[in-house]
Amino acid sequence: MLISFTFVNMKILCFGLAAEIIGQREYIISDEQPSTVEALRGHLLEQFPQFREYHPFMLAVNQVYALAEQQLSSNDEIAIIPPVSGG
Amino acid sequence: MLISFTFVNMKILCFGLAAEIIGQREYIISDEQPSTVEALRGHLLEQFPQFREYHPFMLAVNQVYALAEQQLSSNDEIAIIPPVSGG
Amino acid sequence: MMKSLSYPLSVVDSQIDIQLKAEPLSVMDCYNFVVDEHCGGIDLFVGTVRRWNKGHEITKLEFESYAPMALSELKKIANHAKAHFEAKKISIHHRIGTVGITEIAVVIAVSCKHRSAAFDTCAYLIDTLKEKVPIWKKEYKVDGSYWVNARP
Amino acid sequence: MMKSLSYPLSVVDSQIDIQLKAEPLSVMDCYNFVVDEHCGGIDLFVGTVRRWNKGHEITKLEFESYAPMALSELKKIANHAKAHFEAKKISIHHRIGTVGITEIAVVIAVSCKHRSAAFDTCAYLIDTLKEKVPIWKKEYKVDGSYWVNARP
Repeated sequence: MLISFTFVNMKILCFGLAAEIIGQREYIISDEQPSTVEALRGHLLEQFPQFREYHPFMLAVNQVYALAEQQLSSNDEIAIIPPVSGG
Repeated sequence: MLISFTFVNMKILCFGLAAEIIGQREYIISDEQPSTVEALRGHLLEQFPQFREYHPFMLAVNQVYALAEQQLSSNDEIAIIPPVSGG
Repeated sequence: MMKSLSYPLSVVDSQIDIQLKAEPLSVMDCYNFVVDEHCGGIDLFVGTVRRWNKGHEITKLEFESYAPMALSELKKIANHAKAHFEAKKISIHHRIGTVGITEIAVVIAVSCKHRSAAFDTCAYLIDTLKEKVPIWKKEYKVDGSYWVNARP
Repeated sequence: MMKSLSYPLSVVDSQIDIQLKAEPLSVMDCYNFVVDEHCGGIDLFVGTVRRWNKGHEITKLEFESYAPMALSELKKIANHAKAHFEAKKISIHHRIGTVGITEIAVVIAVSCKHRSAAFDTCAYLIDTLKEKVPIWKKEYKVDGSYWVNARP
């Protein structure tokens, strides 16, 4: 018996300073995907200590600012929203 | 001996409601010319009681808002400035 | 009042542009005057003619001005605003004569280094214009009668 | 970011007109959208690119946006403003991509029955845009280096 197994990466869109810090416009997490917004923030702070300067930076899930306890799935459109500077 | 005597009328420019009330754009005072702004205001209130509704309406002398005690001469450019409504 | 047309109808220097105009006003003329590479914030106020005022339907307005005094009062107000609010450039154009519905009665443009000063200056200018500058309007109703607006 | 260009760049209905544009902005496009025969007061804010910022000479800005979220945040803000300040029509155009000195980064136009609501609405919209809408700028200095503006 063949078990088909599709692993879906979690993709994080990076803008502004987040793209500068991470060095790319899409950051991929394959293993140990964070299950909440707060966990993702912790992951980013650990991997990229420069985010500390902008902590607590915002995250958006499906194009809406996300709350810390919000659940994440790899189907969500997830984005890092560093301090904005439009206008 | 001939005495030459030139009598100079006092002209008052009328705008907005003042032109409506007085019925002309220039109001002339030949006799008993008021000597101060306050006296002119009194004269106008007496001749045209409708001004009471807008009292104390402003007067301008030489294109500047005038104070009550200011002296008038027939050389001055005198204007009635009823409540303004530009903009 | 044809007579006032014999007076000059504008006062313009490099930082202040004040005009009374018998022709339709241009928002962009005011914008282009104030835009400045030292300024990040421009606020414009545009006063347009509403069809309704206090329950009456209006067909047009007519503005008359005591032109030389209106220009000199506007100049004073603009100078005060420049000093008090740190505005860089100011343009004020006011229409005179007949103005139709949705047409522009007045445009005020202000450029400042930062935006909050631009808002404050522009609000000060229109508030003070409406209080002090010798310009008067007649409002024409649909039946052809008119009413001389006087706000004490 | 070419990718965001595959998203729609505008949200427009009869009373709200929100656009992200890669081409120069037009003040008059925003003005013409909001002018209304029920409104006597129109306020416009225009944000332009200053040559100097905090002592540095700037040669150009570059704006990037998270376009679909920027549009949806702007829509929310405009809807709130319409309800809260009794604004009639609102137009917000924001430039994306490269913008030169004195060019326009953003235009906000608001029409209201009376002028004070127009000022209040316009100030609210630009303040909230600068605080919440996912748009970011890079400032290029004369030596070609750039600085990602982040105002926490």
